[in-house]
Amino acid sequence: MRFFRESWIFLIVSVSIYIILKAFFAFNVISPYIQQICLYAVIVALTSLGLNVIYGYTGQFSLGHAAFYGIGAYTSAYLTKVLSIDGVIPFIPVLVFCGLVSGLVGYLIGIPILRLRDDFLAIATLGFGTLVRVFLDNSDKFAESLGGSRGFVGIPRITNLELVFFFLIFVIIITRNLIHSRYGLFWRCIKDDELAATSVGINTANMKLMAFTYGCMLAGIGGALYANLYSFLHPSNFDILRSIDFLIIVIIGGMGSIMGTIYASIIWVGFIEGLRIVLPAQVLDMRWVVIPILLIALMIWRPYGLMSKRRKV
Amino acid sequence: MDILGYVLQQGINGLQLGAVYALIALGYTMVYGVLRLINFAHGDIFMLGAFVAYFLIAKFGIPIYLVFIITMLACAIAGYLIEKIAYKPLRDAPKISLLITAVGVSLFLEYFLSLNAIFTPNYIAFPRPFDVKGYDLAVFTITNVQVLIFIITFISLFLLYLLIYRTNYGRAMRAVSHDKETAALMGIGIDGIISFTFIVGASLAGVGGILYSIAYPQINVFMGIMPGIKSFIAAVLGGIGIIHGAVIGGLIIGICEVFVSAFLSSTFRDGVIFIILFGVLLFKPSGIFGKRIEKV
Amino acid sequence: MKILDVRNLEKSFGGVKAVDQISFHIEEGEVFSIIGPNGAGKTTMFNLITGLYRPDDGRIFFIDRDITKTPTYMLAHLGIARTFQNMRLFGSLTVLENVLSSLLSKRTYNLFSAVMRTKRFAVSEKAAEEKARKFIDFFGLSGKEDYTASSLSYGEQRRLELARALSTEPRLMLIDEPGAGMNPKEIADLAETIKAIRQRYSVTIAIIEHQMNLVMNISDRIMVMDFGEKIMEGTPEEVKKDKRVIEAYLGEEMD
Amino acid sequence: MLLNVQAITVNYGAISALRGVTLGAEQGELVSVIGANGAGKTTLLKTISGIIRPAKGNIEFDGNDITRQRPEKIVKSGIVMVPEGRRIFPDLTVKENLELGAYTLKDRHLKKNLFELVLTTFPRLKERLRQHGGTLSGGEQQMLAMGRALMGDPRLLLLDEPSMGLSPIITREIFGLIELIRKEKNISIILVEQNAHMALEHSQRAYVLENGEIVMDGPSSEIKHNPKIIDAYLGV
Repeated sequence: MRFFRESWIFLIVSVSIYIILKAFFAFNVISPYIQQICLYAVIVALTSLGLNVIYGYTGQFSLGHAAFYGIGAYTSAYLTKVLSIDGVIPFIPVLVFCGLVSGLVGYLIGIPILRLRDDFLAIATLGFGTLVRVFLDNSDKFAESLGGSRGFVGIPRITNLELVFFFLIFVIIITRNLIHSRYGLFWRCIKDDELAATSVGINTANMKLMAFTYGCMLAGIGGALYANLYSFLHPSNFDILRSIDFLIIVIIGGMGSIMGTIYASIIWVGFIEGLRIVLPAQVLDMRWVVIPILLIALMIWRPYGLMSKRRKV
Repeated sequence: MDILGYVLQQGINGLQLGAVYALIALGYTMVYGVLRLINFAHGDIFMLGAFVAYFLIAKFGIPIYLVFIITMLACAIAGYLIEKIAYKPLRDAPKISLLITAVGVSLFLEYFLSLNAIFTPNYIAFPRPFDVKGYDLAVFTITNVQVLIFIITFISLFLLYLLIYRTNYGRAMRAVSHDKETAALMGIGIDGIISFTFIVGASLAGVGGILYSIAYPQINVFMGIMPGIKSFIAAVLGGIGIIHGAVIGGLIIGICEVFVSAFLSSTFRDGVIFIILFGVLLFKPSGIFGKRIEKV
Repeated sequence: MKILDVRNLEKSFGGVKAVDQISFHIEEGEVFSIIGPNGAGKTTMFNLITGLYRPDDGRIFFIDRDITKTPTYMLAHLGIARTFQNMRLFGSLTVLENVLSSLLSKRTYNLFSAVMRTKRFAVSEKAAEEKARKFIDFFGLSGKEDYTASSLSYGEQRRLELARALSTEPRLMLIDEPGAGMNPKEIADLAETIKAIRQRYSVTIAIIEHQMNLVMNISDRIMVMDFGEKIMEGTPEEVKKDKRVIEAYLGEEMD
Repeated sequence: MLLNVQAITVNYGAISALRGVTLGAEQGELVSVIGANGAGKTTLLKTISGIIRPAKGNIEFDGNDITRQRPEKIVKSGIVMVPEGRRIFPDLTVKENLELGAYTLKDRHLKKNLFELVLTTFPRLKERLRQHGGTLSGGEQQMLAMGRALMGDPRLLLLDEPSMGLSPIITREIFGLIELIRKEKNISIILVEQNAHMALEHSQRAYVLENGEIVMDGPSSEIKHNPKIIDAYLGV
């Protein structure tokens, strides 16, 4: 099938990385804690890739990505707990379902708000994020097991290396194929000049919605994998700060670069979690003091993203 | 209890909250006017005002009118520095870069001040400079705190009105927010006016911070986030860039919030505010007082 | 045959009538120019025809089809293309991608084909690219396919915009001030290019232009606008002689 | 020379909008710059008034180098520009628009005198002082823009397309007023126009700008009889 044939180099590299990681995991070269961080990094990469499609490629600034991540996480947590799923194979349809749920919510919310631009879209997505947060905080009023502001406990641990790896590779290929097709071209046109895009015959409303829905789907899958990795969820995991996490990754990785996003996710998670291991708790509080400074410096130094090419004038 | 009295009572409480939102919203709307930027750090200036006032009252026992003056000054300096350090270098950068920078400034202020060596992330009790007294006006009661808030807000608005509509600086601000290039051709120093706008907006947020803390005497480094966002929504509701729009928007948001808490549940109040936001953005994006602007 | 028929079109902005009860039509195959002072409502007229503005009143027909409420992107598929006064290229995209954007916006292959890389995908992409190169070549931009649009010179950007518009294979092409910022020599080349477009692609052309020598050289008919109103319509000869036009637009003859 | 522009070059990215443009204006002289749309006329005026910085060359005004000064400094030194399309502030009243013009002046007495002068020069504005700028007609807006510029007590006025979008009658009126301002106040004026007829009629000297370069200059009376100019700009 052409789908795989065109990506064989990528597949070989991925499989090699998988074998190395698997060996590390199997022979306990790295501690279970670090193993978990590795899986987490892959999940973050998958989710950030979604935001990169929305923002990096299509130019739709979203400050609510964590909300879709959260919707996926809570959906998966609820389903796996209620259906008492504990195997990888029955978990896969749940993952897909969670992606579809987040995508559907993204689609419905996207119809009205994607008409907005730049900072107004930012505030609208931020508002949606807050709404989801309010909902999660009160979720125990709808279903006791969702836990509300106490958090969701006792989620089966299912997420493993094979699962996250398989999904990431699958998603990278799909995303790459989309980006290098007419749809990706339209997204980039919209980012450059929406008015010109409609004038050459691109249905911009549909295309923006498509990018947004797809990005939210990835967030949903990422959230589901996350829920069944840590077995505990709390509404505060899905607030504005988490949205900013994803945003920083997309910016560092260079807007509109798939591999950049993957590298940036790994570096970012490694950086944050690495600091947690290296630094004492008191100094650790400094993280969120230093990160904004770096972010501001980055914006002033290179307003188009770190790994993006310098714009030729 | 008599329903009408209860509704009126909640209305007064809503106005109290709304007055504070109005003070913050003015800063958003003025900065948006001159820079087309949602200054995410503005809510944190409000928080800073509360903390400066806390130190002045709790540690130094300074009289209340001096507290207002010093706090406004401190917030003005903070606003000025934020603009000069973080926003000015990005004057020609893409809009979103500026927005991300604003988010960065906001996070920095919150987490820097939450360090244990500075303010700590915990809630601190705010020492009220006077005891709360209620005056029974037959149908409802009004407290001296509310009276103070109404008076201070009214004076601030009046002074701001004079500044904007009766002085050279105010005229220049309006000119800059309408058309920077032509304003420059009139000999108006654009950078100076932008700094001035930040200074005025930050001072008002500082006043808002003190009043809010007197009314709800618990302060915390993250206290600026939600009032900040809600005040921005107030500014959008009234029509961003429009001074009286921010005031009316602030009052409406304040009343809505209090009514939702009183008649529904306090956990839903944030949700309702955002539903208002969606409503405005979808049906009248230019706000109550805004004019319709066409694309192209 | 009337390719475009505009009837009693009206549009105001904040109480000012930008287009005031204007009616005109364009015949298939002709070059139709709109002239008039800045602010006369010429670009507003183009924006109304291409659906970027909704008229307050009046109707627009394109080959017997009412397009008054048709969305902009649909008009491109129906056969109306345009360029912009201040050029709106996709600056960070390459020359080739700029032209491909309009070619691929037609129904070519679906989402499934894109994701699965089916044969249909490969065939359509290849066909579109070949076609795009022909347009790029026609406008003398071959060799620059992989340059970003923003790195081109002013004149090249103007030509790329024409290439992008023409590649939608329109029946009617609206060109907004193509001669802006060009010297007399470039204007002369532009006139040749427009004539060539018309001949080779048998497309009807509507132009907004200030450069009188260009307008008089290429137009079959001219409409003169001022303050949102139509002053007159006629052949270049008629327009040159019309008293109202001389007064309102061309200015009095010097003595 | 009151104003002396020496070989300025202005680039927008890779494109040069002006290439080595040299021009000057004497005290009390009306100089016109004619050229096609996009030839760089507006860029030239914006460069003189400090909105755009030239890549090369320098600009002297009254013996002082003003090349890299900020626009507000340049206004203070006495160069005021009336931008293309008037650009009055529509939500401000006519009076406020005029007061903004005197933003750099501190002397109350002078401001008052200027205000009187503007109202006598443009009596139509007097009737409309309390109206919002946006409610004026095109010609009145042009008068307001010129009055606003005069409020800055200029020694050199830069006019960008004052006839744009105006009917011939109003255009004639505006040009009459331009002449009046020049004569009565001995102000130098640089006039940029697409309407070459009017510009050449009223100016003493003229420059022809093509594609960012001055291709011809001299007394207006000569330029308007130059066959090339008749062909390119006056023809029809």
